Amino acid sequence: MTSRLWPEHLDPVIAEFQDCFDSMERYELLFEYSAKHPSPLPPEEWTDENQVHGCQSRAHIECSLDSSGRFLMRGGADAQIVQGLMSVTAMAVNGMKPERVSSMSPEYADAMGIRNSLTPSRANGFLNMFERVRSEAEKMV
Amino acid sequence: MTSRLWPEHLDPVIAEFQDCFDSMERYELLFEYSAKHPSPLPPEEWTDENQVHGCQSRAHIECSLDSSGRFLMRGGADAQIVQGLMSVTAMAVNGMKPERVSSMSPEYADAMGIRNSLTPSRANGFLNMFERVRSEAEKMV
Amino acid sequence: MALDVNAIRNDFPILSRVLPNGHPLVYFDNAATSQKPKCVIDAMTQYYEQYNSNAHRANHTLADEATQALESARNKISSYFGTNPENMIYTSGATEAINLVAYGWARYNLQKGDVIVITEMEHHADIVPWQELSKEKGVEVRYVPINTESFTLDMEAFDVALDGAKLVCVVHTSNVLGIRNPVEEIILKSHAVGSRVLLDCAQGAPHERISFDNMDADFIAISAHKMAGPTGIGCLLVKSDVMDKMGPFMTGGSMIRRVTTDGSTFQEGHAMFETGTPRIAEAIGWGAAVDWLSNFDMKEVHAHVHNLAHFASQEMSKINGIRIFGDPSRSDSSGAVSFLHDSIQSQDLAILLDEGGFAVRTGHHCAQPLMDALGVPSTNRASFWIYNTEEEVESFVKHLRYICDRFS
Amino acid sequence: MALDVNAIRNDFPILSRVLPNGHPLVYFDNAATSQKPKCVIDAMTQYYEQYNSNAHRANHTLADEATQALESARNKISSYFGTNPENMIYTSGATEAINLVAYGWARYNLQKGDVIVITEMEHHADIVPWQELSKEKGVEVRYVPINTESFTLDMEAFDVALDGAKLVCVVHTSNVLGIRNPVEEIILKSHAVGSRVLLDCAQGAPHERISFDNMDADFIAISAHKMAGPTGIGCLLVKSDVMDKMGPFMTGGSMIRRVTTDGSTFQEGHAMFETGTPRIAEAIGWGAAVDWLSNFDMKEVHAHVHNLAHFASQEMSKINGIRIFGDPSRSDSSGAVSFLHDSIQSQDLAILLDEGGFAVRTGHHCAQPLMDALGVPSTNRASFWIYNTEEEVESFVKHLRYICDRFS
Ligand SMILES: Cc1ncc(COP(=O)(O)O)c(C=O)c1O
Ligand SMILES: Cc1ncc(COP(=O)(O)O)c(C=O)c1O
Repeated sequence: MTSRLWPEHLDPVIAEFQDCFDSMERYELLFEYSAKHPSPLPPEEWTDENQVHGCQSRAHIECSLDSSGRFLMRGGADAQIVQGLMSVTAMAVNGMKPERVSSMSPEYADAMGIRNSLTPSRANGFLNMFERVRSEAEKMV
Repeated sequence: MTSRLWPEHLDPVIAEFQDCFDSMERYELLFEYSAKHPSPLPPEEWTDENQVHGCQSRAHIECSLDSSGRFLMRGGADAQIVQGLMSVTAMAVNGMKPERVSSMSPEYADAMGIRNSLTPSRANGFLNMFERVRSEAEKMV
Repeated sequence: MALDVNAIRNDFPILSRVLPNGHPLVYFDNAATSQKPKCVIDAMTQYYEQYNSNAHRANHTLADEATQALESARNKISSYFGTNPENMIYTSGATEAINLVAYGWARYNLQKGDVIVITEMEHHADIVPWQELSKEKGVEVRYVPINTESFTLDMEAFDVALDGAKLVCVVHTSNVLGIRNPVEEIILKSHAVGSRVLLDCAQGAPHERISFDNMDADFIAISAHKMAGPTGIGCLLVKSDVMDKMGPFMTGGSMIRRVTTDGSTFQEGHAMFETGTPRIAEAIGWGAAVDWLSNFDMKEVHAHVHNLAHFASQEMSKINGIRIFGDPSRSDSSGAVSFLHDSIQSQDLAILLDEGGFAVRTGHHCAQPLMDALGVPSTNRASFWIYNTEEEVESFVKHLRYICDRFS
Repeated sequence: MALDVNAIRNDFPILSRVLPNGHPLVYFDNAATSQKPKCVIDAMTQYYEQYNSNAHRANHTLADEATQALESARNKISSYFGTNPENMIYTSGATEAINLVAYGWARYNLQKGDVIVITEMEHHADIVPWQELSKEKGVEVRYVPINTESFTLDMEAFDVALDGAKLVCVVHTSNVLGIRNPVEEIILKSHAVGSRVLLDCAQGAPHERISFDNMDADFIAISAHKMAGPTGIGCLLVKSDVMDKMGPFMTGGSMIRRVTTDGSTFQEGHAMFETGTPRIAEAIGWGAAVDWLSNFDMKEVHAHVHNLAHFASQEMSKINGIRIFGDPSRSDSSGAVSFLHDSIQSQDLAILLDEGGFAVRTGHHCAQPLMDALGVPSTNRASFWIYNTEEEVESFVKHLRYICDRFS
């Protein structure tokens, strides 16, 4: 029994990225997604505690469970590319069971063609962000 | 009118060095000459003032005029190779008029085949020593 | 005679680099560090392959060759900077050079209540050491503000701040704004009130021939890596009478005269401040770099770089939303052009520029007080040097325009 | 499996050097600095030719590549020394590392009357910083003597000196005597009285695999250039709880969190102690050096070097007039063999050895208190490393015998 690497509802998002002609188009799409963040964390709520370290720009993440026990990741970044990545990540994980989030892998970014268009330390920044989400979920299990 | 590069009485000394088979033999000869220093400066008289800087080992030089107004260089070094060079230098300059010493050049060391068997900073050490003698002579003119 | 930039480019292996994204490298991050000509790289390789040895007390051939090369580098570099080897102390870079002034001079010569004047335009390397000294010694640190219209130092405020100053620390050329400060006037005025002057020439040295003895500054801090030299080396130039008043900073081998269990005596002059195994390869590399730079007239280099910066800023200003910090129209302005877009965040902009092969720096550039004065958290900065071309600038402006059109 | 010394020699371009006097180089000055394998030289060349850029805040490809290489070097080097990257602070070498302990730890943590224990065997780098601190802070410096028969530390005197100690500074392996100190015992005893321990491993690291976390020393100072790495870089290893008690030393860019005209806050951990543009090429070169060294079992390297030293000293002792300082028969003794001839002055002897192509060091080896204890002003020192051979030692002994016969 192999489980899916990302939730089904992410498929169209990934397809959209895969359809991009080049990295510029992908970045453009990330910019668009940054505006569609399903659960943004407004700058007023950015604190030292929720800051993700090792990103080039500021990035903050708050994770919680909603009333029905489902995962909710709120995120904010001052750079739109980072915010776009957060946005897609939130789309992926919001509403999942925390167990599921805690065992997720960041393959969707590969599938989107994003990770290998990032230079190594930007990719690291993304991984730090993803890892933060995963480990927060783990704590909730 | 060209003047000689070194006093006539140095010729046999130089010839002796030129006759050496190799640098080891030249060093051996320097060791011998170190023991023949015509006007050694004993360690008791080594002071900060008469120290020659820029030599690898300690070297001290005192210059004066003898009763008949002739140049006298006394020298001491803890290394015999340096002492040997001093010895030959003293043989060259002792008894000269200070004017003559002040305009002398260190060619005799080239002629002896010594300078190019010295590595650059040893050659510099020798030049520092020679320059000290020359400038002391200049002050006496 | 104009510079033959194409010939110059051939001296730099890295300039033919193609990035993983397929774009040829366009390197506009020269204020962070310059690229190195092949002769500099080769000089270091040759050292390591042919005569690597610890220097000083050279009783064997290799040690002697290494010592000669080290001292010959010192001679070349100090003479390039218009002074004697005795006035030059090797450091690991401009940062250590400034720390050396703080620890080796200020700590011994300043007292509680003494005034150090610095500017809002300084690099952190010329701010934090003084703040720390202030905590330790109770000296007062005064900041000369900049005029945020002209981006120049407020010289009236400088005149006021000078009252009672014992040390004035000013950046020769701002790494953010490209602005060259009126260092000649600053030196004259500071000396008139009996203050010593430290110039941070980390950016000045790659753009202007520093002539230490003529300039009459008391201290000058320089990094090799911004002027075609290797990483890990720089120097502090110090006037002789000022050096005589300095005390030891880092201690250990080489800087001593005699060590006993009862205490130690030290070397005099620059030797007192250089301890441990010297940065031999680095010194040799830097020596090769000044040899290389000596091929050019720095006035022409400055003119070339200034023209690129001026042209770039003019073209960039025409792009909607782009704002320039600094005044590249000033003929003494250097190659740094700081800018921001009013809606594309600086990190995003940098990534999108990199996507086209353009290397620019983004951030606070180690000048947060300046950022605070400008009212921004960071800028993008394109900075040009001797090997950059008008074509590169043109393609940069084109790509920037494209990004701004598409992403805002 | 024994070392394949011939294969190893092929990695070192310099070992095929023929000196101007026509003799092939025989390099026995390894305690001063080691030679560098081609892979180390190449790693630095590649950096300069392919991705030279200032590191950190990496918003373009080159900067990102340089940052990755720098951090990967930190990972490699710290893991080679058996610890985490967080416990390693880059310095310019062992000397700066020890000064960092003096300025960054002792200055903040020791008071008047506190005791620092060092030994008569220390290198000046591990003496003068403590003498200076003593002048500044009134701490007491105690010197543990050596037994001039066995050339080992007088451990009874050490036990006595330990009373009230707050810091014990000991050289792991003497650069003059080759003696390895009982550092395990020293660490245990020092910790038992609540003292911190600094080990000077400048000579230890090229001869023994340093395992920082296991050894349990509080500080370890290391230079890259003595272990196949480049000049200009080294490190201080520091235990985490000790690092937490350190305060800033040199200040400027990178080590800060926020700088304002009202004051500054600093990074935590090793980042607080690394300021200015990093030694990027040097770190990359050192990383390549530990990669190269990882090919070998350091126990075998030690055995090889020890055997050469032991063999050399045995043969040399047979020559009339030669006296050895140290005890190369001890199995933990390193590759340094200090000696003197009773009538040929040490400088003269060095020059005559150089005449045969043999590079040995001559002088006080930055250990004047040790020279005083030995009652000599200087020694000649042959020091061996991984690429030296028995044949080289044989021809050395032969030439030495010839000199002694002819010149005494
Ligand atoms: C035992 C010892 N400690 C410290 C040092 C100083 O090392 P460096 O000169 O690389 O700073 C050396 C090397 O000269 C040494 O042999
Ligand atoms: C103006 C200025 N001062 C000081 C520095 C510090 O130089 P380094 O990092 O080479 O020590 C820099 C470079 O970053 C600079 O631009």
